[in-house]
Amino acid sequence: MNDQESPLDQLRRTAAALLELSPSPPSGLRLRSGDLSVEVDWAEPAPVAAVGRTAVSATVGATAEEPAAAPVAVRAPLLGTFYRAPAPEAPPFVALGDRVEVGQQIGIVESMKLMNPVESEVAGEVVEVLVADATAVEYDQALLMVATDRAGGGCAEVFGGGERP
Amino acid sequence: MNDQESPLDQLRRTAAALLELSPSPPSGLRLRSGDLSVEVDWAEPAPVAAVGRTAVSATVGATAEEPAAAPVAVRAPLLGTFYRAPAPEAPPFVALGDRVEVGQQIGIVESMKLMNPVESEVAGEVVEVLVADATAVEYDQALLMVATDRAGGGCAEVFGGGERP
Amino acid sequence: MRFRSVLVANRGEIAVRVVRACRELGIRTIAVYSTADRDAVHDRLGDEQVHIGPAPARRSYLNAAAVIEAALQRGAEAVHPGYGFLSEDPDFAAACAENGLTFVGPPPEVIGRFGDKAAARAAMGEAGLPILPGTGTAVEEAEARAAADDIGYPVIIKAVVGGGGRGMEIVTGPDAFAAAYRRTRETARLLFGDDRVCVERFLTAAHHIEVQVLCDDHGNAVHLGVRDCSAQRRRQKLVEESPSPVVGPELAERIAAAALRGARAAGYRGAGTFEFLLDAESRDFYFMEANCRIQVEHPVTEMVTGVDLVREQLLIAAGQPLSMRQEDVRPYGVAVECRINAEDPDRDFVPAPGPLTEFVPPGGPFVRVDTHAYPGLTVTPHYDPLIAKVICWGPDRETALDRMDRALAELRVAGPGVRTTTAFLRELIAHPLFRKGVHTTSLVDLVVAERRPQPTWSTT
Amino acid sequence: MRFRSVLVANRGEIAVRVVRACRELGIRTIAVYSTADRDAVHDRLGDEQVHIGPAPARRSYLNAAAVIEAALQRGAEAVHPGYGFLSEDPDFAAACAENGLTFVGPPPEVIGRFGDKAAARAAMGEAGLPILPGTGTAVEEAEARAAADDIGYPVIIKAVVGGGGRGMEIVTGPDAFAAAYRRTRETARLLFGDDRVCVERFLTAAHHIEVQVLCDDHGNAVHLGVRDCSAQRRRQKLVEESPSPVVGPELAERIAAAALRGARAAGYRGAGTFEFLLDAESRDFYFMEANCRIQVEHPVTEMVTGVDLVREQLLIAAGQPLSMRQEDVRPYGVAVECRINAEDPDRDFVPAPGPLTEFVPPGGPFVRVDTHAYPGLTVTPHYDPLIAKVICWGPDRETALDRMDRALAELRVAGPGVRTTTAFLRELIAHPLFRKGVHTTSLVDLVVAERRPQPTWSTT
Repeated sequence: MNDQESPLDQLRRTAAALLELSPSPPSGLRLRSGDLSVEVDWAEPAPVAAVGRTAVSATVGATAEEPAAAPVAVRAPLLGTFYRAPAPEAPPFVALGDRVEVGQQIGIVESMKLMNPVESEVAGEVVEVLVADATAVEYDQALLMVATDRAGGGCAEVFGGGERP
Repeated sequence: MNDQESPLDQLRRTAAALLELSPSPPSGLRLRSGDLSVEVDWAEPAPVAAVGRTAVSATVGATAEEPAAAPVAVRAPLLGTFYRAPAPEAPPFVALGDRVEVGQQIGIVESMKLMNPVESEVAGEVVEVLVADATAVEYDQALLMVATDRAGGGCAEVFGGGERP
Repeated sequence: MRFRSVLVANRGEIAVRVVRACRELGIRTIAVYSTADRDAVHDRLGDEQVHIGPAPARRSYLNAAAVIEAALQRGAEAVHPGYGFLSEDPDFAAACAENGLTFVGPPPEVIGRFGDKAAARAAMGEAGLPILPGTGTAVEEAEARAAADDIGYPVIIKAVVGGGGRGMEIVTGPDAFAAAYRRTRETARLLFGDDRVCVERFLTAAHHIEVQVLCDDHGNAVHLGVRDCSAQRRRQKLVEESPSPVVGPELAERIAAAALRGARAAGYRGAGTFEFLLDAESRDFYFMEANCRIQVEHPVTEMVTGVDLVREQLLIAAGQPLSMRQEDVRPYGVAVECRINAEDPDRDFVPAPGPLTEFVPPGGPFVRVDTHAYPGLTVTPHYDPLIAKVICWGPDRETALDRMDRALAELRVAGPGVRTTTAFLRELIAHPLFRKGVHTTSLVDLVVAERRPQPTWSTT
Repeated sequence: MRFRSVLVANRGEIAVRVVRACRELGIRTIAVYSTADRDAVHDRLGDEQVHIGPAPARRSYLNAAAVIEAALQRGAEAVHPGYGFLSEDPDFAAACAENGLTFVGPPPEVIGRFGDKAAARAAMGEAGLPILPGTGTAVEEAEARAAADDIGYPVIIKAVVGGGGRGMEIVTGPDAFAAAYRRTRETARLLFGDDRVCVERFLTAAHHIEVQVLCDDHGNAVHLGVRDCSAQRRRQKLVEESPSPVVGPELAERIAAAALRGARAAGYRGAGTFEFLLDAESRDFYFMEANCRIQVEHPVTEMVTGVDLVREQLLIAAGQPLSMRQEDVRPYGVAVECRINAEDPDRDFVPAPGPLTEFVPPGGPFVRVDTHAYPGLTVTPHYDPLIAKVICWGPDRETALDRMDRALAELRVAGPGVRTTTAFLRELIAHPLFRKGVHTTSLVDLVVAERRPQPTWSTT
């Protein structure tokens, strides 16, 4: 063994070795460094736990292997009715495949008869439109997905965005 | 065993060995290094069951290294008052350091004015006397500890003795 | 005078119930447990715990010697037997007395007298209680046949020492009598090692009505109204309520008066229940048996009367007079109890115990939950499958039932292999016959038959 | 007529309470939640859930526009505001009406009238309710001084727009008046941007007595007896009970009659509470304020009367007449409520929220628990620290308190960083003054002072 090897490297090397112990792909993977520690899960774990764990490992995986950014959601700034276009007949603010810039209006949320513009907080390409025109939306509901230029967006999405305390 | 080997490598090697104990692929695997420790889960375990399994694998690990048997408890067959000697003045049935055989009487439990002999289920040396003469004991309470000749005893102790369902 | 310490010779929800009453009276409690319950022992079951034996009840909870030895060892002054197990064993009650322990229940001879169902009915008949026309005691075929003829069919032939719905057969006409008589004796011999049988009238449509009584050592005896336990499956009660939806105040008074007459005649002491069958057609009622213990369904009576029955048991056993006179008992509203069992209604109510990964009881206004369960408890297969009782009160029956449906919907019980009767109970209390309150003891079989099996992964 | 759907504009235990009442009435419920509560949303809070805003209350639970938009979006017919948040905001009540939603509470103008404490007292004084001698409205120094002299010391100087115990000062004699007057105005200006102050008599020893009233749209008004909320810390109630141990039936009747007179004069509708101070020496009582909402402590009234107050609120708002007349209200026994807060009594009641790794509520006879908590819930620091209410009933006060002590001992709440007031409450209700029932509003400070801080790793 090489003494120069960092704790994290040891952990990663060990984990890699452990993965070979089972044919099936892992469902969870935890390394630690305080006192070392490696954890691997295969098959389906408890539903609740699964969500959290998969999400995290996903992030680790993402940043480590492929630096390409996960799409980011543009979310409703308030509860109300979402409109994709400035007027019934008008073309939508943005369509699938369009490029959006930070601060660009992508829609309107009407609440108590007030029209509130919805602006993108990221720049990139619209890869998915999640809400149809004139649909009721909740606060923080994802309206459309943008493949951002910056990897940073990936984390925001993984952690669900919004103002989760 | 190679002293240079890192704790983590030892753990991994042990885990690999443990995995051979079961044909089915593992569902979970935890190593640690503070005080060592290996945990393997197979299939989807019920949360409760998991604990039990861990305990077992831990012991398996233990017995693997040092085959010396853990002392076994001789337990009260019923609730009542425990007497170490046949009569107030008489010497105790067995004393610390004595050797006991399977079926040998080691004491009496009095219940509802009936005297019930307590016999050892194992053979070996009395290494600890846990209950003083004329003491109230519960069902299944450990009375004294015997260092058995057979390692088998270890398991009985691991599983807590008694008639745990 | 109050006891300083009481040993609770039981387990599960009723042990918790007794401990609660003791704590509210400042009484120290000693719990006993078997190896099967070792991991389930917690301080709701007692201030001290004693391991009295292995899982099989006969070597632990039914082991009179171990229970009494434990009581003596821990310095208990009294023993509360709960229900089931040793609660109606006259020898145990006597052994407690011989060892200087107060048995919280009737005198041994009273327990013994009511233990022999046939003798009990005869005695209550003499005391003036209405009893079903029948031979009362064992009869040979010819005599039995004659009895059946003048009782009038249908009749039921049953083992004198029988119980729990086994060793009995209903005969609808003379032609079927002889064969049924011989079958029943044979069954009785196999089941109970005693082939004596008796014959009595069989009621095709009946309501199960019972009266809660309290009697002290000072000649006071009061009743706390009637309970209706007609929702039964194989004589196991599933839903109980007080008062009865089919018994008006006047009839309730007459049934209660009969129960008190019987209690006085028998020299009863403590809390007891007198069970009657009410003929759905003729509205005649007949004494069936008396239970010399606290009942599983006692909370419905507590919720309509405000009387703590277990507290009264403890005070009565300590020699105190009743805390109320008959005129102080003023039932208000309607209370309903549902028994949550770890059973699978979709597989003929087979026991479905296991570890509880989730247990969240219902709560809020006029809802009571009696349970020993908590998240992490493993429900053992060794004993009765009752894991919780949900009791709801309302000013009227409809409100109480709406509340019960809400409460059952709130209850969360889940764990690997665990099923409960919750969903079935919601269907049962929603059934038109039950809602109307006109159901008889045959309702549950009807609902079971009507029911389409459905997978229930959890009761939520 | 009943509502088909109700939006519950609140969170926590009171949201659960309202949903329970709705479900028992067959009403569909819509819950609203903030981002802080996103992980705590479950179906006990509503059949549907709507995310209305971020953690800060002003942008979610206090955001009238979002709440109304949510109600319209989900087709709610009515909005139940619970307590706190928007429950006493006349503009919100008006906005509901403008948007075709029924606000479950009094008319906006009534809420507005009682919102101005000084104006409310003047109005109630005119209606014939006794009020504390005082200037009522704002006064300049000279006039205030003169008023103080003929009211007689001690007097209290307080901000007209103040509340929550801030912006007020007690003056024990003439010499201290001038300085105190100026200090209070200055404080009021800083705290409320309004430096108007008034002067009134200060009661050195008083009991907090309040009356629960129900009024419908058909001219019916009943009271459901009095509650005693004298166990307060900094005007936050910790323990409430009904009836009051210091108020006999005759006095209770007089206070209740005063409350009803006030309710009628104000054109009140729905469930309301009229608060009075009872002078511990003179036994005179004075109207303090009226709360136009359901109160945290409403369950004690429910347990002694059998009336479901939230149900009545919903029926009244739907235009139905009261389900009872005054003579139908027959309180029985004594009920006590303890508020379990996630606070650390050993560190001056600093909030101690966090994830609940363990939550096991008490249960059994005559115990009620209202809570939104369950194992796994994370108690958020964003809102009020109330995690559960434990309510116990008994035929008499001693039994109710013995039961409460038993219930609090059963309650299990644990989690990293989590502390609760449970242990403190047990000490409080065990205090001789409380047990005797002679405690005044100063009891809690006394107990806090007497108390030796002790580490409480969990409340068990």
